Amino acid sequence: MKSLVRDPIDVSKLAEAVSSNHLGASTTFVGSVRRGPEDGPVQAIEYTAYEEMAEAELARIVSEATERWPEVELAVQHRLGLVSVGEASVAVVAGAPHRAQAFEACRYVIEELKKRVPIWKKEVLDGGVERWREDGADAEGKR
Amino acid sequence: MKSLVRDPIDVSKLAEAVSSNHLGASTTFVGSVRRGPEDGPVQAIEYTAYEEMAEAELARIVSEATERWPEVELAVQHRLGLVSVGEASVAVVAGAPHRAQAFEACRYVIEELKKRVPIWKKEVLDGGVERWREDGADAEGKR
Amino acid sequence: MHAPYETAGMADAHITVTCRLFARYAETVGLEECELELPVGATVREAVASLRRVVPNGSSIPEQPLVALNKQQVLPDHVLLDGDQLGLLPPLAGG
Amino acid sequence: MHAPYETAGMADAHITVTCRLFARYAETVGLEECELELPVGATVREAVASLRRVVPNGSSIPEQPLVALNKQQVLPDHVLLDGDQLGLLPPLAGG
Repeated sequence: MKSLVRDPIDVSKLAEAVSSNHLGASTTFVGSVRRGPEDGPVQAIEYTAYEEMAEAELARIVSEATERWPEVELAVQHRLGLVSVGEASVAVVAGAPHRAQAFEACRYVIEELKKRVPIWKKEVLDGGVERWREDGADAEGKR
Repeated sequence: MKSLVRDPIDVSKLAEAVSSNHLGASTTFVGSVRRGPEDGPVQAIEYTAYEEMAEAELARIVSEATERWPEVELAVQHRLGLVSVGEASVAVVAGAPHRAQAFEACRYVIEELKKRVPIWKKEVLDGGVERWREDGADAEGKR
Repeated sequence: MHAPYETAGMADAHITVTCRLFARYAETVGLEECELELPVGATVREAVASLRRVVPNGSSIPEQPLVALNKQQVLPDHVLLDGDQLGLLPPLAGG
Repeated sequence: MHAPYETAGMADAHITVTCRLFARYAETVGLEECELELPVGATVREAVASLRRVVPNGSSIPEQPLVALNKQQVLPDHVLLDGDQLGLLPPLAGG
Protein backbone atom coordinates (compact mmCIF):
# COMPACT_ATOMS: atom_id res chain seq x y z
CA MET A 1 0.00 0.00 0.00
CA LYS A 2 1.35 3.44 -0.95
CA SER A 3 2.12 5.67 2.03
CA LEU A 4 1.57 9.05 0.37
CA VAL A 5 -1.95 9.51 -0.89
CA ARG A 6 -3.87 12.33 -2.55
CA ASP A 7 -7.36 11.06 -1.78
CA PRO A 8 -8.97 11.09 1.67
CA ILE A 9 -7.50 8.52 4.06
CA ASP A 10 -9.86 5.64 4.79
CA VAL A 11 -8.88 4.80 8.38
CA SER A 12 -11.13 1.74 8.61
CA LYS A 13 -9.61 0.30 5.46
CA LEU A 14 -6.11 0.99 6.74
CA ALA A 15 -6.98 -0.74 10.02
CA GLU A 16 -8.33 -3.75 8.16
CA ALA A 17 -5.02 -4.05 6.33
CA VAL A 18 -3.28 -4.95 9.58
CA SER A 19 -6.02 -6.90 11.30
CA SER A 20 -5.90 -10.64 11.46
CA ASN A 21 -7.20 -13.32 13.77
CA HIS A 22 -3.95 -13.63 15.68
CA LEU A 23 -3.68 -9.91 16.50
CA GLY A 24 -5.75 -9.11 19.55
CA ALA A 25 -4.79 -5.45 19.91
CA SER A 26 -4.63 -2.51 17.58
CA THR A 27 -3.77 1.12 18.19
CA THR A 28 -4.61 3.76 15.62
CA PHE A 29 -3.39 7.33 15.55
CA VAL A 30 -5.13 9.86 13.34
CA GLY A 31 -3.91 13.41 12.91
CA SER A 32 -6.31 15.84 11.33
CA VAL A 33 -6.38 19.45 10.27
CA ARG A 34 -7.73 21.48 13.12
CA ARG A 35 -9.11 24.94 13.48
CA GLY A 36 -7.90 25.70 16.96
CA PRO A 37 -8.13 29.17 18.48
CA GLU A 38 -4.36 29.57 18.42
CA ASP A 39 -4.22 28.46 14.80
CA GLY A 40 -6.23 31.35 13.51
CA PRO A 41 -8.89 30.93 10.87
CA VAL A 42 -7.45 27.92 9.05
CA GLN A 43 -9.62 26.59 6.22
CA ALA A 44 -7.31 23.91 4.92
CA ILE A 45 -3.69 22.84 4.74
CA GLU A 46 -1.80 22.06 1.60
CA TYR A 47 0.75 19.31 2.13
CA THR A 48 3.74 18.85 -0.14
CA ALA A 49 6.62 16.41 0.12
CA TYR A 50 9.97 15.36 -1.21
CA GLU A 51 8.04 12.31 -2.31
CA GLU A 52 10.78 9.80 -3.14
CA MET A 53 12.55 10.53 0.14
CA ALA A 54 9.32 10.60 2.16
CA GLU A 55 8.32 7.14 0.88
CA ALA A 56 11.82 5.83 1.60
CA GLU A 57 11.93 7.36 5.07
CA LEU A 58 8.50 5.99 5.97
CA ALA A 59 9.61 2.54 4.85
CA ARG A 60 12.73 2.85 7.01
CA ILE A 61 10.67 3.89 10.03
CA VAL A 62 8.26 0.97 9.60
CA SER A 63 11.20 -1.38 9.19
CA GLU A 64 12.87 -0.08 12.36
CA ALA A 65 9.63 -0.53 14.29
CA THR A 66 9.17 -4.04 12.96
CA GLU A 67 12.70 -4.92 14.03
CA ARG A 68 12.06 -3.56 17.51
CA TRP A 69 8.58 -5.11 17.88
CA PRO A 70 8.68 -8.17 15.60
CA GLU A 71 5.09 -9.21 16.31
CA VAL A 72 3.63 -5.86 15.25
CA GLU A 73 2.07 -5.18 11.87
CA LEU A 74 2.01 -1.59 10.71
CA ALA A 75 0.25 0.56 8.17
CA VAL A 76 0.78 4.27 7.64
CA GLN A 77 -0.61 6.85 5.26
CA HIS A 78 0.04 10.56 4.89
CA ARG A 79 -2.07 12.73 2.70
CA LEU A 80 -0.67 15.23 0.19
CA GLY A 81 -2.41 18.14 -1.50
CA LEU A 82 -5.19 20.24 -0.04
CA VAL A 83 -6.72 18.84 3.18
CA SER A 84 -9.72 20.62 4.70
CA VAL A 85 -10.34 21.28 8.39
CA GLY A 86 -11.57 18.08 10.05
CA GLU A 87 -10.02 15.74 7.47
CA ALA A 88 -7.24 13.32 8.37
CA SER A 89 -3.75 14.26 7.25
CA VAL A 90 -2.02 11.19 8.67
CA ALA A 91 -2.99 7.79 10.05
CA VAL A 92 -0.88 5.07 11.67
CA VAL A 93 -2.23 1.64 12.64
CA ALA A 94 -0.30 -0.90 14.69
CA GLY A 95 -1.75 -4.38 15.14
CA ALA A 96 -0.16 -6.69 17.71
CA PRO A 97 -0.87 -9.70 19.86
CA HIS A 98 -0.63 -7.49 22.98
CA ARG A 99 -1.54 -3.90 23.64
CA ALA A 100 1.77 -2.59 24.98
CA GLN A 101 3.49 -3.31 21.67
CA ALA A 102 0.61 -1.82 19.70
CA PHE A 103 0.78 1.46 21.64
CA GLU A 104 4.57 1.69 21.55
CA ALA A 105 4.97 0.89 17.87
CA CYS A 106 2.18 3.27 16.85
CA ARG A 107 3.71 6.07 18.90
CA TYR A 108 7.17 5.37 17.53
CA VAL A 109 6.00 5.64 13.94
CA ILE A 110 4.18 8.96 14.37
CA GLU A 111 7.02 10.50 16.40
CA GLU A 112 9.67 9.48 13.87
CA LEU A 113 7.44 10.54 10.99
CA LYS A 114 7.21 14.03 12.45
CA LYS A 115 10.96 14.17 13.01
CA ARG A 116 12.23 12.65 9.80
CA VAL A 117 9.79 12.55 6.91
CA PRO A 118 10.16 15.47 4.48
CA ILE A 119 6.63 16.85 4.32
CA TRP A 120 5.63 20.50 4.53
CA LYS A 121 2.43 22.35 5.07
CA LYS A 122 1.06 25.63 3.90
CA GLU A 123 -1.96 26.95 5.72
CA VAL A 124 -4.82 28.36 3.69
CA LEU A 125 -6.58 30.95 5.84
CA ASP A 126 -10.03 32.46 5.51
CA GLY A 127 -9.90 34.88 2.60
CA GLY A 128 -7.39 32.78 0.70
CA VAL A 129 -4.19 34.05 2.36
CA GLU A 130 -1.52 31.36 2.48
CA ARG A 131 1.40 30.91 4.86
CA TRP A 132 4.01 28.22 5.43
CA ARG A 133 3.64 26.53 8.78
CA GLU A 134 6.86 25.12 10.14
CA ASP A 135 6.64 23.34 13.47
CA GLY A 136 10.30 23.65 14.30
CA ALA A 137 11.48 20.09 13.73
CA ASP A 138 14.68 21.86 12.69
CA ALA A 139 16.82 24.03 14.94
CA GLU A 140 16.31 26.84 12.45
CA GLY A 141 12.62 26.93 13.18
CA LYS A 142 13.33 27.64 16.84
CA ARG A 143 15.50 30.69 16.27
CA MET B 1 -23.48 6.77 25.00
CA LYS B 2 -23.76 3.48 26.90
CA SER B 3 -20.41 1.83 27.62
CA LEU B 4 -21.55 -1.78 27.75
CA VAL B 5 -23.06 -2.96 24.49
CA ARG B 6 -24.42 -6.24 23.17
CA ASP B 7 -24.18 -5.41 19.48
CA PRO B 8 -20.92 -5.20 17.50
CA ILE B 9 -18.84 -2.13 18.32
CA ASP B 10 -18.80 0.42 15.52
CA VAL B 11 -15.32 1.89 15.96
CA SER B 12 -15.77 4.58 13.29
CA LYS B 13 -18.93 5.78 14.95
CA LEU B 14 -17.25 5.82 18.34
CA ALA B 15 -14.38 7.84 16.88
CA GLU B 16 -16.81 10.33 15.33
CA ALA B 17 -18.35 10.86 18.76
CA VAL B 18 -15.12 12.47 19.96
CA SER B 19 -13.98 14.20 16.80
CA SER B 20 -14.38 17.91 16.37
CA ASN B 21 -12.64 20.64 14.45
CA HIS B 22 -10.50 21.71 17.39
CA LEU B 23 -9.11 18.23 18.09
CA GLY B 24 -6.17 17.55 15.82
CA ALA B 25 -5.17 14.16 17.24
CA SER B 26 -6.99 10.99 18.06
CA THR B 27 -5.75 7.66 19.36
CA THR B 28 -7.95 4.59 19.19
CA PHE B 29 -7.35 1.28 20.90
CA VAL B 30 -9.29 -1.77 19.78
CA GLY B 31 -9.05 -5.11 21.52
CA SER B 32 -10.45 -8.08 19.67
CA VAL B 33 -10.93 -11.77 20.22
CA ARG B 34 -7.92 -13.56 18.87
CA ARG B 35 -7.14 -17.08 17.94
CA GLY B 36 -3.48 -17.18 18.85
CA PRO B 37 -1.50 -20.42 18.89
CA GLU B 38 -1.13 -20.23 22.69
CA ASP B 39 -4.85 -19.64 23.08
CA GLY B 40 -5.87 -22.93 21.62
CA PRO B 41 -8.74 -23.29 19.22
CA VAL B 42 -10.88 -20.39 20.45
CA GLN B 43 -14.07 -19.81 18.47
CA ALA B 44 -15.58 -17.03 20.52
CA ILE B 45 -15.57 -15.47 23.95
CA GLU B 46 -18.62 -14.86 26.07
CA TYR B 47 -18.28 -11.70 28.14
CA THR B 48 -20.31 -11.13 31.29
CA ALA B 49 -20.16 -8.26 33.75
CA TYR B 50 -21.33 -6.92 37.06
CA GLU B 51 -23.08 -4.39 34.89
CA GLU B 52 -24.02 -1.63 37.32
CA MET B 53 -20.52 -1.60 38.78
CA ALA B 54 -18.83 -1.86 35.38
CA GLU B 55 -20.72 1.18 34.07
CA ALA B 56 -19.91 3.11 37.24
CA GLU B 57 -16.23 2.11 37.16
CA LEU B 58 -15.89 3.06 33.49
CA ALA B 59 -17.44 6.44 34.24
CA ARG B 60 -14.97 6.93 37.12
CA ILE B 61 -12.03 6.03 34.87
CA VAL B 62 -13.13 8.45 32.16
CA SER B 63 -13.65 11.14 34.76
CA GLU B 64 -10.16 10.58 36.22
CA ALA B 65 -8.63 10.80 32.76
CA THR B 66 -10.53 13.98 31.97
CA GLU B 67 -9.30 15.52 35.19
CA ARG B 68 -5.72 14.59 34.36
CA TRP B 69 -5.92 15.61 30.68
CA PRO B 70 -8.63 18.30 30.62
CA GLU B 71 -8.41 18.86 26.86
CA VAL B 72 -9.05 15.22 26.00
CA GLU B 73 -12.42 13.85 24.93
CA LEU B 74 -13.00 10.15 25.51
CA ALA B 75 -15.33 7.42 24.37
CA VAL B 76 -15.22 3.79 25.47
CA GLN B 77 -17.29 0.72 24.73
CA HIS B 78 -17.01 -2.86 25.92
CA ARG B 79 -19.03 -5.61 24.41
CA LEU B 80 -20.97 -8.20 26.41
CA GLY B 81 -22.33 -11.55 25.29
CA LEU B 82 -20.83 -13.82 22.67
CA VAL B 83 -18.04 -12.23 20.60
CA SER B 84 -16.52 -14.21 17.71
CA VAL B 85 -12.85 -14.43 16.79
CA GLY B 86 -11.84 -11.26 14.95
CA GLU B 87 -14.59 -9.10 16.45
CA ALA B 88 -13.83 -6.17 18.75
CA SER B 89 -14.47 -6.72 22.44
CA VAL B 90 -13.39 -3.25 23.56
CA ALA B 91 -12.65 0.12 21.97
CA VAL B 92 -11.29 3.32 23.49
CA VAL B 93 -11.00 6.60 21.57
CA ALA B 94 -9.19 9.67 22.88
CA GLY B 95 -9.42 12.91 20.92
CA ALA B 96 -7.10 15.78 21.87
CA PRO B 97 -5.52 18.92 20.52
CA HIS B 98 -2.10 17.25 20.70
CA ARG B 99 -0.98 13.67 20.23
CA ALA B 100 0.85 13.10 23.53
CA GLN B 101 -2.36 13.60 25.50
CA ALA B 102 -4.33 11.43 23.09
CA PHE B 103 -1.89 8.52 23.50
CA GLU B 104 -1.59 8.86 27.26
CA ALA B 105 -5.31 9.20 27.95
CA CYS B 106 -6.19 6.29 25.66
CA ARG B 107 -3.61 4.07 27.32
CA TYR B 108 -4.74 5.11 30.80
CA VAL B 109 -8.33 4.15 30.08
CA ILE B 110 -7.56 0.68 28.70
CA GLU B 111 -5.06 -0.10 31.47
CA GLU B 112 -7.46 0.94 34.22
CA LEU B 113 -10.34 -0.84 32.51
CA LYS B 114 -8.38 -4.07 32.60
CA LYS B 115 -7.46 -3.57 36.26
CA ARG B 116 -10.74 -2.34 37.67
CA VAL B 117 -13.81 -3.03 35.56
CA PRO B 118 -15.70 -6.19 36.60
CA ILE B 119 -15.97 -8.08 33.34
CA TRP B 120 -15.27 -11.78 32.83
CA LYS B 121 -14.76 -13.99 29.87
CA LYS B 122 -15.53 -17.57 29.09
CA GLU B 123 -13.80 -19.07 26.09
CA VAL B 124 -15.82 -21.17 23.71
CA LEU B 125 -13.48 -23.67 22.10
CA ASP B 126 -13.88 -25.73 18.94
CA GLY B 127 -16.36 -28.48 19.73
CA GLY B 128 -18.31 -26.28 22.13
CA VAL B 129 -16.19 -26.82 25.26
CA GLU B 130 -16.26 -23.77 27.51
CA ARG B 131 -13.72 -22.53 30.04
CA TRP B 132 -13.33 -19.44 32.17
CA ARG B 133 -10.34 -17.37 31.20
CA GLU B 134 -8.90 -15.30 34.02
CA ASP B 135 -5.95 -13.11 33.14
CA GLY B 136 -4.72 -12.70 36.69
CA ALA B 137 -5.74 -9.13 37.43
CA ASP B 138 -6.22 -10.52 40.94
CA ALA B 139 -3.46 -11.97 43.10
CA GLU B 140 -5.46 -15.18 43.20
CA GLY B 141 -5.03 -15.64 39.48
CA LYS B 142 -1.27 -15.65 39.88
CA ARG B 143 -1.11 -18.41 42.45
CA MET C 1 -32.98 -15.10 46.18
CA HIS C 2 -32.50 -17.25 49.30
CA ALA C 3 -33.81 -16.36 52.71
CA PRO C 4 -31.03 -14.90 54.87
CA TYR C 5 -28.53 -17.42 56.15
CA GLU C 6 -28.38 -16.79 59.88
CA THR C 7 -24.83 -16.91 61.13
CA ALA C 8 -24.79 -14.24 63.78
CA GLY C 9 -26.10 -16.30 66.62
CA MET C 10 -27.69 -13.32 68.32
CA ALA C 11 -30.81 -12.08 66.58
CA ASP C 12 -30.75 -8.71 68.33
CA ALA C 13 -27.27 -7.52 67.20
CA HIS C 14 -26.90 -8.27 63.55
CA ILE C 15 -26.86 -6.63 60.17
CA THR C 16 -28.07 -8.01 56.86
CA VAL C 17 -25.99 -7.59 53.72
CA THR C 18 -26.71 -8.72 50.20
CA CYS C 19 -24.00 -10.69 48.49
CA ARG C 20 -23.85 -11.08 44.72
CA LEU C 21 -21.68 -13.65 42.99
CA PHE C 22 -20.43 -13.43 39.42
CA ALA C 23 -19.01 -15.51 36.60
CA ARG C 24 -17.07 -18.55 37.85
CA TYR C 25 -18.02 -17.99 41.50
CA ALA C 26 -21.74 -17.92 40.66
CA GLU C 27 -21.28 -21.06 38.59
CA THR C 28 -19.38 -23.14 41.15
CA VAL C 29 -21.66 -22.13 44.02
CA GLY C 30 -24.85 -22.30 41.98
CA LEU C 31 -26.09 -18.97 43.35
CA GLU C 32 -26.11 -15.45 41.95
CA GLU C 33 -27.25 -13.69 45.09
CA CYS C 34 -27.90 -14.36 48.76
CA GLU C 35 -28.36 -12.48 51.99
CA LEU C 36 -26.08 -12.85 54.98
CA GLU C 37 -26.81 -12.04 58.58
CA LEU C 38 -23.66 -10.90 60.36
CA PRO C 39 -22.78 -9.50 63.78
CA VAL C 40 -22.70 -5.73 64.03
CA GLY C 41 -19.15 -4.60 63.22
CA ALA C 42 -18.48 -7.47 60.84
CA THR C 43 -15.85 -6.85 58.19
CA VAL C 44 -15.71 -7.80 54.53
CA ARG C 45 -13.34 -10.62 55.47
CA GLU C 46 -15.87 -12.01 57.97
CA ALA C 47 -18.67 -11.77 55.44
CA VAL C 48 -16.63 -13.83 52.98
CA ALA C 49 -15.77 -16.41 55.67
CA SER C 50 -19.45 -16.65 56.55
CA LEU C 51 -20.46 -17.05 52.93
CA ARG C 52 -17.89 -19.80 52.41
CA ARG C 53 -19.36 -21.73 55.36
CA VAL C 54 -23.02 -21.42 54.56
CA VAL C 55 -23.44 -21.71 50.81
CA PRO C 56 -23.16 -24.99 48.91
CA ASN C 57 -19.59 -25.63 47.75
CA GLY C 58 -18.58 -22.36 49.45
CA SER C 59 -14.99 -23.45 49.91
CA SER C 60 -14.52 -23.19 46.15
CA ILE C 61 -14.46 -19.43 46.68
CA PRO C 62 -11.02 -18.19 47.76
CA GLU C 63 -10.54 -16.83 51.28
CA GLN C 64 -9.55 -13.42 49.90
CA PRO C 65 -11.39 -12.81 46.68
CA LEU C 66 -11.77 -9.38 45.09
CA VAL C 67 -14.77 -7.80 46.76
CA ALA C 68 -16.84 -4.80 45.74
CA LEU C 69 -18.88 -2.86 48.26
CA ASN C 70 -21.67 -0.79 46.75
CA LYS C 71 -20.01 -0.95 43.28
CA GLN C 72 -16.46 -0.08 44.36
CA GLN C 73 -13.60 -2.41 45.24
CA VAL C 74 -13.02 -2.57 48.96
CA LEU C 75 -10.37 -3.94 51.34
CA PRO C 76 -10.96 -6.98 53.58
CA ASP C 77 -10.89 -4.98 56.83
CA HIS C 78 -13.68 -2.66 55.78
CA VAL C 79 -16.56 -2.72 58.32
CA LEU C 80 -20.00 -3.42 56.88
CA LEU C 81 -23.26 -1.64 57.55
CA ASP C 82 -26.77 -2.99 57.45
CA GLY C 83 -28.06 -3.05 53.86
CA ASP C 84 -24.64 -3.04 52.20
CA GLN C 85 -24.32 -4.80 48.88
CA LEU C 86 -21.26 -6.95 48.41
CA GLY C 87 -20.03 -8.36 45.09
CA LEU C 88 -17.65 -11.27 44.95
CA LEU C 89 -15.52 -10.81 41.87
CA PRO C 90 -13.45 -13.53 40.22
CA PRO C 91 -10.16 -12.27 38.75
CA LEU C 92 -11.12 -9.56 36.27
CA ALA C 93 -10.72 -10.34 32.59
CA GLY C 94 -12.18 -7.40 30.68
CA GLY C 95 -10.65 -6.03 27.50
CA MET D 1 16.68 22.77 -14.97
CA HIS D 2 19.50 25.34 -15.12
CA ALA D 3 22.88 24.70 -16.67
CA PRO D 4 25.47 23.99 -13.95
CA TYR D 5 26.57 27.03 -12.00
CA GLU D 6 30.35 26.94 -12.18
CA THR D 7 31.88 27.76 -8.88
CA ALA D 8 34.86 25.48 -8.75
CA GLY D 9 37.30 27.68 -10.63
CA MET D 10 39.26 24.72 -11.97
CA ALA D 11 37.46 22.84 -14.67
CA ASP D 12 39.65 19.74 -14.32
CA ALA D 13 39.00 19.03 -10.63
CA HIS D 14 35.33 19.33 -9.96
CA ILE D 15 32.23 17.31 -9.31
CA THR D 16 28.66 18.02 -10.32
CA VAL D 17 25.83 17.54 -7.86
CA THR D 18 22.12 18.06 -8.30
CA CYS D 19 20.40 20.19 -5.73
CA ARG D 20 16.65 20.09 -5.17
CA LEU D 21 14.75 22.70 -3.23
CA PHE D 22 11.40 22.20 -1.55
CA ALA D 23 8.44 24.10 -0.13
CA ARG D 24 9.39 27.55 1.20
CA TYR D 25 12.96 27.31 -0.08
CA ALA D 26 11.80 26.57 -3.62
CA GLU D 27 9.34 29.42 -3.38
CA THR D 28 11.73 32.09 -2.11
CA VAL D 29 14.48 31.14 -4.54
CA GLY D 30 12.15 30.54 -7.46
CA LEU D 31 13.88 27.26 -8.36
CA GLU D 32 13.04 23.61 -7.72
CA GLU D 33 16.28 22.14 -8.96
CA CYS D 34 19.74 23.18 -10.12
CA GLU D 35 23.17 21.70 -10.68
CA LEU D 36 26.26 22.81 -8.84
CA GLU D 37 29.89 22.38 -9.85
CA LEU D 38 32.08 22.02 -6.81
CA PRO D 39 35.75 21.24 -6.13
CA VAL D 40 36.57 17.59 -5.54
CA GLY D 41 36.28 16.96 -1.80
CA ALA D 42 33.56 19.57 -1.28
CA THR D 43 31.30 19.02 1.69
CA VAL D 44 27.57 19.48 2.13
CA ARG D 45 28.28 22.74 3.94
CA GLU D 46 30.30 24.02 0.96
CA ALA D 47 27.57 23.02 -1.45
CA VAL D 48 25.03 25.00 0.53
CA ALA D 49 27.37 28.02 0.69
CA SER D 50 27.85 27.80 -3.06
CA LEU D 51 24.14 27.56 -3.68
CA ARG D 52 23.45 30.58 -1.50
CA ARG D 53 25.91 32.61 -3.57
CA VAL D 54 24.84 31.62 -7.04
CA VAL D 55 21.04 31.33 -7.04
CA PRO D 56 18.73 34.33 -7.02
CA ASN D 57 17.84 35.39 -3.46
CA GLY D 58 20.09 32.58 -2.19
CA SER D 59 20.74 34.28 1.13
CA SER D 60 17.12 33.59 2.05
CA ILE D 61 18.19 30.00 2.60
CA PRO D 62 19.78 29.47 6.03
CA GLU D 63 23.50 28.69 6.28
CA GLN D 64 22.75 25.33 7.90
CA PRO D 65 19.50 24.00 6.55
CA LEU D 66 18.42 20.40 6.88
CA VAL D 67 20.00 18.57 3.96
CA ALA D 68 19.26 15.19 2.47
CA LEU D 69 21.84 13.29 0.47
CA ASN D 70 20.39 10.63 -1.80
CA LYS D 71 17.14 10.59 0.22
CA GLN D 72 18.67 10.46 3.69
CA GLN D 73 19.44 13.29 6.08
CA VAL D 74 23.14 14.04 6.19
CA LEU D 75 25.51 16.13 8.32
CA PRO D 76 27.20 19.31 7.03
CA ASP D 77 30.71 17.80 7.01
CA HIS D 78 29.77 14.93 4.72
CA VAL D 79 31.98 14.89 1.60
CA LEU D 80 30.13 14.82 -1.71
CA LEU D 81 30.75 12.65 -4.75
CA ASP D 82 30.12 13.39 -8.38
CA GLY D 83 26.46 12.78 -9.24
CA ASP D 84 25.15 13.09 -5.70
CA GLN D 85 21.64 14.41 -5.24
CA LEU D 86 21.14 16.94 -2.48
CA GLY D 87 17.79 18.05 -1.11
CA LEU D 88 17.43 21.29 0.84
CA LEU D 89 14.66 20.75 3.37
CA PRO D 90 12.82 23.51 5.21
CA PRO D 91 11.86 22.60 8.80
CA LEU D 92 9.73 19.47 8.54
CA ALA D 93 6.04 19.78 9.24
CA GLY D 94 4.46 16.43 8.45
CA GLY D 95 1.72 14.87 10.49
